[in-house]
Amino acid sequence: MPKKVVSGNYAAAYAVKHARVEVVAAYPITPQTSIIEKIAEFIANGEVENLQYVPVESEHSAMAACIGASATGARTFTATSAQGLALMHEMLHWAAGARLPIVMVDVNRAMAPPWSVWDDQTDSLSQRDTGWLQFYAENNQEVYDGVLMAFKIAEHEKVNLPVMIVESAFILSHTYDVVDMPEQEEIDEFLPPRKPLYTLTDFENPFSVGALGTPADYYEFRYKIAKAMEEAKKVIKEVGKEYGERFGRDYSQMIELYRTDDAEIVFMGMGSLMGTVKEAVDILRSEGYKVGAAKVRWFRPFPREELYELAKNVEGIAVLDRNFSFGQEGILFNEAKGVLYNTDARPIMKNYIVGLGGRDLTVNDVKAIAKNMKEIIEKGKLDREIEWYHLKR
Amino acid sequence: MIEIRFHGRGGQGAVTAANILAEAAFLEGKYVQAFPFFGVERRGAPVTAFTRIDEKPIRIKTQIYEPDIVVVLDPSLLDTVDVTAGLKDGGMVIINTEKSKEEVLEKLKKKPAKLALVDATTIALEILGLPITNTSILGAVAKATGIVKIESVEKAIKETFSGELGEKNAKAAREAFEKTVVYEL
Amino acid sequence: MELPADVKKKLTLPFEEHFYAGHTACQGCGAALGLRYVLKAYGGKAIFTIPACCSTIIAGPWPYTALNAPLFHTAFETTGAVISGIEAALKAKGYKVKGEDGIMVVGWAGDGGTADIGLQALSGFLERGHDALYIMYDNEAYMNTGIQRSSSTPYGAWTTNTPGGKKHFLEQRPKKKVIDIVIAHKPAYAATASVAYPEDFMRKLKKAQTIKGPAFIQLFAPCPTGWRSPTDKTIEIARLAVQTAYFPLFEYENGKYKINMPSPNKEPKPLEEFLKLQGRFKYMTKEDIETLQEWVLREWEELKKKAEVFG
Amino acid sequence: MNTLFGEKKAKAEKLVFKSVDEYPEAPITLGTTLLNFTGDWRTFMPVVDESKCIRCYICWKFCPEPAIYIKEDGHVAIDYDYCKGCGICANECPTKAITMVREEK
Repeated sequence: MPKKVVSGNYAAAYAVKHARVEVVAAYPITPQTSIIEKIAEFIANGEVENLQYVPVESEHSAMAACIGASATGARTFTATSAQGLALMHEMLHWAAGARLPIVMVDVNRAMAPPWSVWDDQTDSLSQRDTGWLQFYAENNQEVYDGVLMAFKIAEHEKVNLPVMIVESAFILSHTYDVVDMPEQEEIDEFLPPRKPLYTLTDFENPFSVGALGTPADYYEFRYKIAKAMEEAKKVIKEVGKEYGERFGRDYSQMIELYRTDDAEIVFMGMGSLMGTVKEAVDILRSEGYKVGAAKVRWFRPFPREELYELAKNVEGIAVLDRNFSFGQEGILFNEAKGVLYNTDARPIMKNYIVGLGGRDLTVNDVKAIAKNMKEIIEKGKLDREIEWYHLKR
Repeated sequence: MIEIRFHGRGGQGAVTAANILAEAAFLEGKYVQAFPFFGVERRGAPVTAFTRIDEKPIRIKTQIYEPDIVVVLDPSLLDTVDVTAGLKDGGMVIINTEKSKEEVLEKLKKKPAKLALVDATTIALEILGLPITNTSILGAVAKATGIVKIESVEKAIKETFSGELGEKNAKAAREAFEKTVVYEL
Repeated sequence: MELPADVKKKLTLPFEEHFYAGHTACQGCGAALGLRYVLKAYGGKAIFTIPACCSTIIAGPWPYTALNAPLFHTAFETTGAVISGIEAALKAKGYKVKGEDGIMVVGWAGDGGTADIGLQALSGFLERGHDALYIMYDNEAYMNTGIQRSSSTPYGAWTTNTPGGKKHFLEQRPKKKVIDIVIAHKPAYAATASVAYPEDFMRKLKKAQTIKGPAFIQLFAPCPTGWRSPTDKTIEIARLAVQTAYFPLFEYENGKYKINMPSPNKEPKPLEEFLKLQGRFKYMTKEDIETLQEWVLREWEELKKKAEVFG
Repeated sequence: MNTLFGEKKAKAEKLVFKSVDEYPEAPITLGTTLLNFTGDWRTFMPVVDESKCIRCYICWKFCPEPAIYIKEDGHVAIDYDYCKGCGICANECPTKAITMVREEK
């Protein structure tokens, strides 16, 4: 299988090409821009057939155009970041409500002000209630694999929901790394053409999509989405397993576990920072710490069952959030804690707010966090529940 | 794992140099990572770029704070930037300069174990007609460090720039490879 | 049913209906009539996009539709973008778009969804040159939310947020010339039309179908509820809007303006004839009416100039 | 009955969904508004005087419902199941062949 040294953004663009996407509607924003530039280059060089690129005038219109295209039966893609994603927010609900399997890459970037173009998960996590599935990539390979799997999962007859593949600003988007890309024929076998749930070209039995739902009916349609999200968990595992069998990289776990088998302390987090955490785990292990890492790949649907299985057997979980919900706590921490409340798995959990706006989380930082967690476990009591770890004091 | 930090100015191609070096190492079967300092620098401003090379997949996702090798594309940076910041003991510095070893060492805050000098600007001007030193300096990197073969550098350059441009840049790298002087300190 | 030949000959519009009765438009609704005409023109082979507006309701609550054509209900400000996406998808999938036998992609939006919140998406649709038609049905206020002013509301009109009162708080700004903004994009085709002149409207719809590139029609559609007018006067009011030159009929094609007035050589009727049928204008003073009349005639002269110079 | 919508009207029925499983996956419509008889919105009903009717079809043209149909003899008739009684037809009729009459309910 051919390997290439590409940036995270180019990995996304190649996946779009290999998925035989039919419509891309997108608006430029740093650090997403090189995704759409690369796609435009594919078109300019005649490397893709039947791909319509709509250079819309805003992200809101990008998502609206994707919605129109997807409702017409096309395999549809877009990409954005931070402010752009926030502008799309209304239409994210629309895409899910109309049950359209649009795939989007969000390049995680901090929300302004102050202006920032650097990595931060608050932009995508702010969209958690829109009915989109969310996958957080650790590296460029996962960006590529994620986009390909996303189409298959989104378009699955039991799902029909949009999927957001999330990658870190610059740390992945602009970092060149080795990415293994299967041959086109292999991908075509894995990802056949889309079979839409409905299409607007049905002139024989025309219908309207999204007509006024009164209190007598709206409720049931919401339940359908909730149910599809639950179904999506099974589909994610199936597709992840199939991907592994075909291409050698298994994604059947919604939470990737790293050296957690006998771990007392587990670092839990999402996205690119988990690469550094794994590196730190190896070093800490060599120093005698019983630590492991749990990378939450899918934030929506939330892997409740897998989290419970993990939490049963560990003493402490350090949740690393590169995001924050003002007035509350880190968003992953908030959700993970909530999942465990009604279970018998109650490890000590502490929230470390790290790396907001692109500040590096280094191996030394992870080591310091391990030390802190160890003390907490020995004392059997939290020093504080939420720690702004990187704060200058 | 070998960690390399490039110092240049916006427009000189430091980021491209980091990418080409990664590509060259990749061609030799290595795992690589290349990225710019995630800033918003404009043309002319000092910029930094990084390359990591390893035998196994690279997981770490931070900037490079303690490089094994520092590569300086613009001699004027020695006056304004502490290019040896965090340089590992036993580390190496490769500089594009017309100046002598002694003059250069005077400007470095930390004495490296190895110093390589090459007048990449002159080479670039002669061969490319432009003072863009990113490809020629890679010849010096191949010579001084041995982490990649000059042939791999040439190949990676030709993959990055097509046609005549690729040929010329590869030639510049080869020329620099020949002319680089390495000092064990 | 097969119609007798002499009946068929007399019909000035296509006989077939693709707009289902039982819809929930108000009595005498101009917009509903307009939608009926559009469906007649395209024989059901059109894909509609309707943003938040009265037509959201008119088209039927789930699980019923009033359109014998596919319809996507979308958010208020997105009509221009959604029709762009539909058109792109049709092309990607190899469908014929526009032309006699092609699929028509139609955006059907109110004046608020077009002149105000949807203006950006409309602009994007126009400048990118999509093969689709955008129809703004103009009832001159936000009717679906209960009659609030839009930028298409005329000077002197009462609405619920320009309610008259002791301070004479009526709409103080002239009606925004959306069609001029549209024409500034140099679209393939732009026109005004009125529900009182369905044959003219039908001709323009056919034009929009055959011409390549983006088309825009601003359709004058009285709203008896919001205009405080008798439900049986919808057509009469719409006709007077044209006859007084308050809403002149014209088209723009390839840089050329053409006025399509029913009686081209007649001087416009006094504006008051149009105003007096509508309760929304009843708070206007004599001076207000004069101001509006002046505006109408000035705009009319300007249009005539354009038709003369760029005709 | 010979109306504008013939069989479609006859077949139009209220769709009832008792369980969530009966709902379609996406909010797409499954029937037409023809089941909705809006005739009861009416206060005044249009009545056609065929002796005055010149069969110009202006009333047919301007009906927003649409609730006016053309009979085989070429005269117009009103489908009172849908006519909301707006009166446009009467107002536009050039021969005053349609009058609006207070409806007894």
